[in-house]
Amino acid sequence: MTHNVDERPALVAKGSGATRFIGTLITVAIAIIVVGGSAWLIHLNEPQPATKVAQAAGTMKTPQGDLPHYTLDLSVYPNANTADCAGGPTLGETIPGPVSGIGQVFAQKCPPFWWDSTSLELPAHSAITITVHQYDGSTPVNSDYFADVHGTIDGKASYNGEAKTGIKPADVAHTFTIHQYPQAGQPYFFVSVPMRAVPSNAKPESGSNYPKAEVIEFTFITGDPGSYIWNCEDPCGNAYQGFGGVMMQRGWMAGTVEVV
Amino acid sequence: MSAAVESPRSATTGEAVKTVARRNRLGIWLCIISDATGTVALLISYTYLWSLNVNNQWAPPKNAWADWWPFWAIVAGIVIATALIWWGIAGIAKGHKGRLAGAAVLASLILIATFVGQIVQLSTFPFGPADGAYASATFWLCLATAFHLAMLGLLVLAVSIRTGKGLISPDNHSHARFVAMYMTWVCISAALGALVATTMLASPNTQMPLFGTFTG
Amino acid sequence: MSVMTTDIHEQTAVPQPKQHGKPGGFLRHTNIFTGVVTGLVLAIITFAIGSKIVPWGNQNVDFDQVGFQALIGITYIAWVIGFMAGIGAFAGPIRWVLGHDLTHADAEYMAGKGQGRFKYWKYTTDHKVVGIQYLIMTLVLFGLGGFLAMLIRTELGITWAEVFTPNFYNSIIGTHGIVMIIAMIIVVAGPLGNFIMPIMIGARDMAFPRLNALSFWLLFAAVPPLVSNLLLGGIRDGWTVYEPLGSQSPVGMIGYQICIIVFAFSTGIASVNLITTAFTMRARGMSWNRVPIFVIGIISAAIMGLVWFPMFQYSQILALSDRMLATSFFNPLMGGSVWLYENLFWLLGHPEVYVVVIPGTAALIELMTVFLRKPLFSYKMAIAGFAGITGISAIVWVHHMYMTGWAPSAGYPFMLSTELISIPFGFLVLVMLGTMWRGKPWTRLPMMCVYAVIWNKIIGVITGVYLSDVPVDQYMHGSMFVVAHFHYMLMGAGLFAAIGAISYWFPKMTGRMLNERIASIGFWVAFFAFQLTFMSMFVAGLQGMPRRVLQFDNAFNISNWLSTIGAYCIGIGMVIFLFAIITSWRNGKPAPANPWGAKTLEWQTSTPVPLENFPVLPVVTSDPYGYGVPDPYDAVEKKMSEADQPVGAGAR
Amino acid sequence: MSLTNAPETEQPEEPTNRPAPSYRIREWLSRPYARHFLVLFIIFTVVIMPSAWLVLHFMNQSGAPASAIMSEIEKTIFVFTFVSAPLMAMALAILLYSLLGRDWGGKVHGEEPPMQESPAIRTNGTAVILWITATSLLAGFLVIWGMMELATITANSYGSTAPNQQPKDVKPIDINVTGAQWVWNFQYPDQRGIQSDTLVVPVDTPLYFNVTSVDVIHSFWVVELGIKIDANPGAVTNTGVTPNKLGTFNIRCAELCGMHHAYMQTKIQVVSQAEFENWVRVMGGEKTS
Repeated sequence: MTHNVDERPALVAKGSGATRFIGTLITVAIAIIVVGGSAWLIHLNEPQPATKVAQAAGTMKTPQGDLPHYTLDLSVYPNANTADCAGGPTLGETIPGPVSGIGQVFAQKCPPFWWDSTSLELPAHSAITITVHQYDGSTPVNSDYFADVHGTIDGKASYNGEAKTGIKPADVAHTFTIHQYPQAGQPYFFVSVPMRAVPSNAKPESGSNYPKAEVIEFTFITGDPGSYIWNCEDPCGNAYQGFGGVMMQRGWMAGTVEVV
Repeated sequence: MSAAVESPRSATTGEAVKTVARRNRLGIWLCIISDATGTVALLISYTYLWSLNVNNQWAPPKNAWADWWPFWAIVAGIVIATALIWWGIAGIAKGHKGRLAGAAVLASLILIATFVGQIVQLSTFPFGPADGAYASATFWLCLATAFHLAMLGLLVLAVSIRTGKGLISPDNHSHARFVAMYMTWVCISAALGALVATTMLASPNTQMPLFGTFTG
Repeated sequence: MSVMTTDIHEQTAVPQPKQHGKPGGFLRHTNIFTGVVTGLVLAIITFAIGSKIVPWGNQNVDFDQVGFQALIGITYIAWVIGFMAGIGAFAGPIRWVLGHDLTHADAEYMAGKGQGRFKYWKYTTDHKVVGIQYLIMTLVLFGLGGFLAMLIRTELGITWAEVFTPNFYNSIIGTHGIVMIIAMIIVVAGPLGNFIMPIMIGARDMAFPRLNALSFWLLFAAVPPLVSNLLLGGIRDGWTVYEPLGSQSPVGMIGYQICIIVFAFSTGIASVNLITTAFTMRARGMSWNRVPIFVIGIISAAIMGLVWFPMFQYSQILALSDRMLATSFFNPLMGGSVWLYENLFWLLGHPEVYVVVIPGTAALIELMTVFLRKPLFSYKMAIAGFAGITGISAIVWVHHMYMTGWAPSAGYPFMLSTELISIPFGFLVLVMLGTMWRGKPWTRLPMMCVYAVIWNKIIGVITGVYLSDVPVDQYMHGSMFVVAHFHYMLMGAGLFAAIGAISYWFPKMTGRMLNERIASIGFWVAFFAFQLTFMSMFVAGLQGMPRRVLQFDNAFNISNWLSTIGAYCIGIGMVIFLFAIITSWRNGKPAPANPWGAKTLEWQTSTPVPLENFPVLPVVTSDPYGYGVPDPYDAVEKKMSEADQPVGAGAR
Repeated sequence: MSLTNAPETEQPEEPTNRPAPSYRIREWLSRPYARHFLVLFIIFTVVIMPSAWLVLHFMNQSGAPASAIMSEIEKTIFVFTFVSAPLMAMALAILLYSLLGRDWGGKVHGEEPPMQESPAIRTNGTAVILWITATSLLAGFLVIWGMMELATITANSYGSTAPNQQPKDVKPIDINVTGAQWVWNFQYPDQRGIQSDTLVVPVDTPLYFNVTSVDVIHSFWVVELGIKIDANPGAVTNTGVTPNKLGTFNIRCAELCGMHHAYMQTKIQVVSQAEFENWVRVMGGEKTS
């Protein structure tokens, strides 16, 4: 019977209680270091766009009386093709791709759409005027609600100088929508302004990769300090309903708003 | 034990082949059960989407439904092959091996033809897989059948080879039986698929609200 | 109780088929390294060729385009096929088709004869080797899942800032969930079901040794795609990847789907193997009323897994085809339905919970008789309990969908079925309590696990009763309360039971005694920290905190801080336990054949277990629960029933 | 004389002429282990019962119930906790008794299996029957209670009936809720179809919600009102409630819906009828420019 051949070496006990105890402590220490270290590395590895602070511009007469006035300039660029990446405008190698941070294997060097920053800082209890230069074409919105202007002073925004309460859903390129942060204490805050698209047949201006920009300007009033987020509500990404990729990415079509 | 000595023994484990055969039959039954759940999952998907007609997108564009006869032609192919194998098994049980070998070769030819037919049907649908829920569900019913056919081709080929080598012999032909059992199940599965795909066409539900709205 | 007879089979008597080459044939040249190399090479070639022919456009512009999805998916499939080919999984079927049947020498080589430790790296069919491989795999998966859990609690504990971006946070909750689910499914049925169960029923090996190896190596091939999702954008949708949100995720999602599809094959094969073994390979004399209860538990878990896993598998196959072929099963714009996904998912999803809990419970019932020196209380009730759970588990899945608005009136019947399943579950509780009734425990670590698990299970079941009730679920659904509840069931009742079972059979599996001093420290730290963590998570849920959020109201801060502290302590405890396992495995005290004085068959053979388990096959003459002495009170009662009968009559 | 001898256990199983049940119960109660167990059982029950109030306390931290539905839910949770307390107490009593039962002198601690063996109780018909009846009765009670509650809530929330034929005579306000990633949007079809990002509703008026989504699955959850329903793309789901308390409450998304799921939050203001009409006028005025 060749069945019960024991193929293992003879077993002997090794190690004392003390060594085991020390070994336990060392193992725990190693585990803590591994977890904490990797958490910290991942945290560092997830770039956030540089914060953009609103500039003071005197005071402004508003329905709520005279308030300190601040301005903020933003730009939205259309699809960047490889040529742009090579030597185009200051498009962001620093900007995370649709797969950011630890998952950067397929991160894009060039953003399809681009705001010069998405981390905004606004002063509290003041009138904020945001001016957006919009170079991008249109994608119809999923919900017409976001083709209207909400939350600005008298509910209007100016498109190339003419004040409107909204634009045609088919003309929307992106929207700038600030909304709530899950903090019951802080004041509710909702601003949504659609960005009108440049005409689909627009030619690039000379010396630039982009056609003439649509200039959207709107003013709203901030309340008490608090943390908010904003994102684009226009399905300008990819995958199902256009909300994949860049739409799900801070630094691209979403960001944070700090009212300080 | 004495009884076990006369009956042939398995070369690998030395147990009586009867014991091994009983064991394997249970295994095959369990595999069939598991496979059946998969088929049921596909049928659920088909009938569920058919009954909901979400966003009025069940029907393919221009109501171009698939022809009914290719489904049943494929089912017929599998049924004939299965019948052949059973016939061969009945033969080998009586002792002549040639019948099973011949039947298996013939059946494998039929199965290959059926497989080709399945591929042709898949590639000649009047719609693409992206044209609505009916298209998707039908494509997957056919893909499942194609997968089954490929596997059956292999199994039947094995039966013919092993019979030729005398490994499937009158007193040890359980493997052929297992293959036949599985083929019988595949017949049922393919027939069920063909049944829904050819009878449940236009969706009964026309009241679904349009996507993102509150009215039909 | 069993006696050894001299029923041996004479291998040499059997006429052998022609021996093709050396014993083992092709498998002599394959091992895990050839498998990994072949898999990677094939995957890389596929990606290189595919990226030439598949039109997936300019990645910079359109990242999630269908063609690119298909390319990634095909690459993953190539990895799986290449790995299985490289490790020699296809050798068996091909030999069968060509009629080159295995000789006894082949079988013995494939069972790892004379290969020393190297057999653990090969396509080895011996059930003991597969059991050890499963054990290692389980430990690795628990390490990964626990690591992700620590990251999650870190994010939730640091309430004043975002440690991770929302996308990465969503990815780690999803990956943590599915990794832990897979680990919990295999933790008992894999190592112990493969290693212990065949010995327990007196068999020489599993029914289908090659399928046994196949099931493990399929699992091995399925894990890398899952883990790689973190590098490809992650699965940002929780472990129940509800469509269509799943279709918005980057290509990392494909890794998840491939993993589930392959893992479902692995589970189905393993279930077929376990059921067939338990039904057809029991030792002579082991009739159904003498089978150890652990075997019954494994059978019922295997049945549920076998019957229901294809539903989950197809939910992922169809979701994958939505990505790769742009079909529209789950895309409501094109006629798909989100409820279809939820139904297919939960048709497995709920039985899966019992697949996790049942084997551990059965193992505890098995071992508590040993440590209480007491027969199993009401064996028939235990069997009825397992059977009832196996049956009813098929018709309760909708209680995960009360709030989806799918057929609101379905709440009534499924509330009924969900409450009904608590009755067979109660049978098992009765068996455990009855066995414990008036028993004096031998307080070794496995027995302590029994107490811990019963405590956790009580809380899990009671909170489960809340959630099974539609009105209450209307408040609790999707809140942290649910998270705490299923952690009490899966971790508190499942994982701690697995710890008990593994530490009970550790001597038989490794040939060494577990260092119980260190292991107990780890165990108790983990247990009490577990209470802190999930009790405070219950509180957060009751306060109205939704699950899967990374920022939340200040009102929930305190409970989350406590929960995070507890989670860290769980981690520390588990690490200590792991350390005890590893050191004891390397150089623990050599174990005697039967350290616990147990009566089941696996303890009757020598340690370490020889190649074919038993030099001679045992014959069973009674069930393995013959512990204990006659109850003295029975004597008193009998005496009373004769002597004091008049008194009893006069009392009326 | 030979009262306590082993041979009695070998006597034929079926005991002739059993004594009266009452007597057997008294005899059982006279056994020490039975008494100890009962004491532990009662202690644990008394200790566990109050947890019912604890649960309610935590639930009310998010705000007291603001609708009949939420009150019903809290009542259900309270009752369930109360009912399950004895069960938990019994299990814990048995656990603790068996832990205390071991002799702490300690050969049971040792490496070797203990010599002393426990009573070989294979089964006990009385215990089994009692247990099955008890658990079945408990489960039956839970099912019946749950179904009655569900019926009440369905009636309160109009979930099953269309707005035009609803039980109460007050005309309910129809509200179309649309979930988009990651913002809620509310439309009042009866109030000239005005739209808003927050929900403003009058008190003591039945509300009827039609809920849908334009992209992925969301879940419409008003914590204090105790209503929750998924917003499914391609389908319309219904729920309803009658708020009976003024105040401002949270609307949260309870189904993971992508990156900003945690931030998909807005508020519902329950105001007086007059304020509501005023608000409608203001919103409508903006709309008609």
